[in-house]
Amino acid sequence: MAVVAHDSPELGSTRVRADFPVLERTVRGGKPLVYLDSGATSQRPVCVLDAEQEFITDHYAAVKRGAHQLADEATEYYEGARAKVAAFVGARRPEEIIFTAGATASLNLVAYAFGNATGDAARFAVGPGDEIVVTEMEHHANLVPWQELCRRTGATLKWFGLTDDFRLDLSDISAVITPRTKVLALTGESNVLGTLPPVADLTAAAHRVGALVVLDACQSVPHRATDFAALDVDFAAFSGHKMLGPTGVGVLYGKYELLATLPPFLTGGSMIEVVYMDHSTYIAPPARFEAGTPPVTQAVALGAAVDYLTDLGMDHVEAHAMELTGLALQGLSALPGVSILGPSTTANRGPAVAFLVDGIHPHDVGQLLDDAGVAVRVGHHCAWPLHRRYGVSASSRATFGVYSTADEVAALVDAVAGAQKFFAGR
Amino acid sequence: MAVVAHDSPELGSTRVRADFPVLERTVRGGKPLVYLDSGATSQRPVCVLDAEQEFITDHYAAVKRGAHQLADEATEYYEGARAKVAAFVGARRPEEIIFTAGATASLNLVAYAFGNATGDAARFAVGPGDEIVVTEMEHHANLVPWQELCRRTGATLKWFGLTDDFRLDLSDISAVITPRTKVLALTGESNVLGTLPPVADLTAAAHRVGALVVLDACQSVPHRATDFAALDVDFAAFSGHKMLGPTGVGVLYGKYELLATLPPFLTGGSMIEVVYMDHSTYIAPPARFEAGTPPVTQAVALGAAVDYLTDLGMDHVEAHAMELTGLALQGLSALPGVSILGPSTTANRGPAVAFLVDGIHPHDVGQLLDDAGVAVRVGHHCAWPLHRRYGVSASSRATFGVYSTADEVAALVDAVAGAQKFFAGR
Amino acid sequence: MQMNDLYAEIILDHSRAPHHAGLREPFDAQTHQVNPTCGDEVTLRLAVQRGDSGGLTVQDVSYDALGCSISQASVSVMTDLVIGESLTRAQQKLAAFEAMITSKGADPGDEDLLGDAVAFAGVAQYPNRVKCALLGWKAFKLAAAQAEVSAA
Amino acid sequence: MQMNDLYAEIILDHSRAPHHAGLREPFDAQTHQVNPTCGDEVTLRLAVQRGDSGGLTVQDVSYDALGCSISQASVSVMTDLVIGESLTRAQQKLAAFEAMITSKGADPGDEDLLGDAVAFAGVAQYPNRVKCALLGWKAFKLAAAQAEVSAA
Ligand SMILES: Cc1ncc(COP(=O)(O)O)c(C=O)c1O
Ligand SMILES: Cc1ncc(COP(=O)(O)O)c(C=O)c1O
Repeated sequence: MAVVAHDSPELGSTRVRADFPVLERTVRGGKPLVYLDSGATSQRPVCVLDAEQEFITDHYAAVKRGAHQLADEATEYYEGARAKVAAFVGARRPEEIIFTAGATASLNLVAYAFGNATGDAARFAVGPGDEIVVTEMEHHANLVPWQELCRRTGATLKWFGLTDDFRLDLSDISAVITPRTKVLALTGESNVLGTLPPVADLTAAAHRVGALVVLDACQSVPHRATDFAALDVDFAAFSGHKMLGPTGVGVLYGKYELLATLPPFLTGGSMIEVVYMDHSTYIAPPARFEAGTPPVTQAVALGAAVDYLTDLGMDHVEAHAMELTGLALQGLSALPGVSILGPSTTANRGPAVAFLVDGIHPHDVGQLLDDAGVAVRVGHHCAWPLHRRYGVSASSRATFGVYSTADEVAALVDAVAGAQKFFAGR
Repeated sequence: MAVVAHDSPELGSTRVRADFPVLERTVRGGKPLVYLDSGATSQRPVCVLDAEQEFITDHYAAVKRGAHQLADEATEYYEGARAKVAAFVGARRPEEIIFTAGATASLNLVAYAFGNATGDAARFAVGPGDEIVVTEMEHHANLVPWQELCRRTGATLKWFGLTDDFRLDLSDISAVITPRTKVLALTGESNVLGTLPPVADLTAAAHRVGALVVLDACQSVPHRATDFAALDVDFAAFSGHKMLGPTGVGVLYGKYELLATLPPFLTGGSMIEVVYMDHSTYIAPPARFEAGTPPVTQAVALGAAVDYLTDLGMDHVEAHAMELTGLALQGLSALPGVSILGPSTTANRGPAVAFLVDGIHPHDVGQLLDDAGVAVRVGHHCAWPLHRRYGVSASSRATFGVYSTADEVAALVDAVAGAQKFFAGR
Repeated sequence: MQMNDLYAEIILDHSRAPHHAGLREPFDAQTHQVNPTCGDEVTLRLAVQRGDSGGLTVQDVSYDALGCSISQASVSVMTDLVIGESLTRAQQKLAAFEAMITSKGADPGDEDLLGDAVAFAGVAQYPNRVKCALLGWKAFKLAAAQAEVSAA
Repeated sequence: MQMNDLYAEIILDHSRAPHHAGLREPFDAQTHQVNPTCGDEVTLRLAVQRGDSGGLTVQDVSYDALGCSISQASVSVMTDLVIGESLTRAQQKLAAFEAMITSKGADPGDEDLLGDAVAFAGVAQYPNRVKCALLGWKAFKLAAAQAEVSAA
């Protein structure tokens, strides 16, 4: 688990910000950049860039395959990164961590591997009569792969709806999770509402009916201490680029005893046991799920990002994010005509602050914010059904990183007020 | 196409080598590193590292989604990289280039997408009675995905065997490629033998029976000017990390008119048109095939690698690789007890030099070479059926990069002779 | 550039009181376009008429649009420009608009051809708004192609 | 380290003239192991006997192995060490060998327990050779487990 470094620099401080050179940039004619889009992708600290670069210029080679010193060294770095990530998210052993191309790839891996299940792996198979349960607040990455799995197999997709106060609607839980449920796929934290579903309770409920639980942990791992083993989820997915690491790498966590019988998804080199022209057999996890040349340097850089976060202390990281969230919720709610798309207090919620401005389309809000140097995201944030549920097609969203500051939240609130004034005055 | 820079530095020169800091390393107690494993993965020049780093520290944000300046800039870099790669391999338009996690991911994309084909996309569908043709010299990445597609769909896998002189056995071509053939998947260049199959002829033969052609271009793109449109293949796959670019990024090339109706493979964000809880529709290529956050910084770095190769001049790159190949073939064949696994002259062949040493297992050869500082690969090189065909379970393989030198080839030959002496003398 | 230029008065006027809004009958072609990133949508109907010279004329364009001010204003301005024109001339205007909008600022737009629509020239500076400005025009482009095919 | 240490005389001797090679009958368990990276393979048979004290004893280990000198020598040395021993003691040796080989050099190996097999200590310095040295031992480990289950 995350070790709290008691002399760690204050989050959002000049010292921390100095680690992220892009924050010194100006945009739109000299305005200081106010980067409030870390929930889409975070910036990378210099130490992560340096770790990757040092690896490349000193130790890089093909992993797992070579018979030379450089290959041994590269493999050691790569497996070292696996161990770091395993410790960071509470895996019981490094082999429970599979490096993928990203969270989307991780979730597709699970869905396709279930679709490939036969014989020994029959417990993962789904078909007509079986049900897969998701929620109405899922990111498309944890919805569409399950729609497609249902299309391919004849299984039925069901979902938990949302309440007017932006929570999961669990009123009919026993009608949703039933003995037919084979899979419960849900987010650990809505990337729009910020809402935290009761993952442990739902996991227990799913396990009671023998279903497997797949957690989309993309939004939670970057800013909250994580212990997948304690949570008891069966699989979990997250991305490097949202947690101060690089693009091109993600993780699938899986309980080893499940991974041990899960069929492969991508096939090719380094995941085979024996290959004949007409058939092949496959080796044990994690290698079985890492076909081809893995994202080696990106995994090493992700290991460095995990070190950086651990040094900051994950409880500091969370506290900082929630402090900024509180300020943003307060500041934005105080503006007449602005409403929060999500819980309006920090209770049981994470740091994604989506909002609507009466009479101004989110894209126009975003444009005015951008003109003030404030970078937010606008649109449906890959959660279209969620937006439809609340009768809107889009929202604006501010999200925070370890480098974000209270002043930046104030700049956001000012810029929203400025946008209102701009459109009202013309 | 590649522009020849007439004042480009000589390949393998000190000036070129200075671009690759790892080459200054020593291994095994002070021996200079002789890196002859570029066919597994190449080293990255400083300018590629710098391009990626500059992008990250100045312009990084989520692509395609943001409403702010940084996002616009990042998108421009990302799409700029696509255009560079498109020009480098002779695509008719940038939209024929899909960024993936690597060649293995690209080949799996095609195989799974074919498996997903129904309705409008029926021309891609395969099933019982249909045949998929591969070759006995395929890398596992272009064999196992097709075995799995056959397993899932009931299609039949057929293949071209190999001749005793290390060429494709085309003697019964009309029995292999028949009106039942739906797909011909073949390598552009064997990563073991070096053999170049007659891709254009086989492509024409496959097209005559209405089959689609999938080219594994992993080994050819890094060291030969490429024009997929002229070659007329339908799809082609290659990896960034073998062509001076980063791990974590690969490419699938596809003719646009085919991509336009090919069903998606990975699903999630950024590839959808509209998402409802119970179904979704998908947008046009290339985005349809780039679900989730793509390998943005890696694509940008790959663009820089393409620039670097183009500056060197792809015909220089090829000539250099073939010169070293000639020297290696000569030097190794001249050693009693050493035989080449592949054509023994440079005619109609690329630069992978696999060899066998009488009485010494390749792994032991590799060990002694490593001890001399010479890094080669040993094993089946992800081409197990090929090795079985020639009655061996493994071989040693030397491969060359733009930074490799004739002196390094000489060091290889000396080290092999040294290994023979070592084992003979004990 | 200034926000006052991007959101020129003419654009805000159109977005607040769009011309020819609503879906009307009769129509010869109907299309639906979405902007997958931001969820904006437009449903557009086109009614054409065979003129004396044998060519098609745009009789009416009606639409239902959901989106930002740029996309709303853009479809509204477009209806002013194409209704009553020959389909050929309408398509010329379409091409000129698209060229201007995707020129990254190099093409200020031909005012003779595009009239009020040159006010959108500023959008070219904002790559992520280009698709907003083109949403309705794309819907028209497809509808025109449909109408031509059915009339042929 | 020197190649002369890695390829100690005892290792080269065993690899050139492996002890107990070939597949023999009768046997109580048979296993097959491959090293997926380099294609090395071993098929191993184990014959056990119920001793007076009631425990199992390794009566014979026979094998067919394809691989590098390290893997060949390692299975050969192993047969010397385990044939005639109680299964329990054989398994102790197995564990000691595995510990030595995966110790990255920290564990020189217990010569009393491992005899000639301590010559493999040098392999621990070469991560990519560890699996070569363990191939035959893994096959034995699985065979022993099978024999125990069937004898139970
Ligand atoms: C909740 C959630 N799930 C999944 C994803 C997909 O992650 P990626 O795009 O890195 O694959 C994201 C990020 O976009 C997310 O926020
Ligand atoms: C011919 C060939 N095909 C496919 C691959 C797989 O490429 P990657 O491992 O980058 O996915 C390789 C490289 O290992 C190769 O040499």
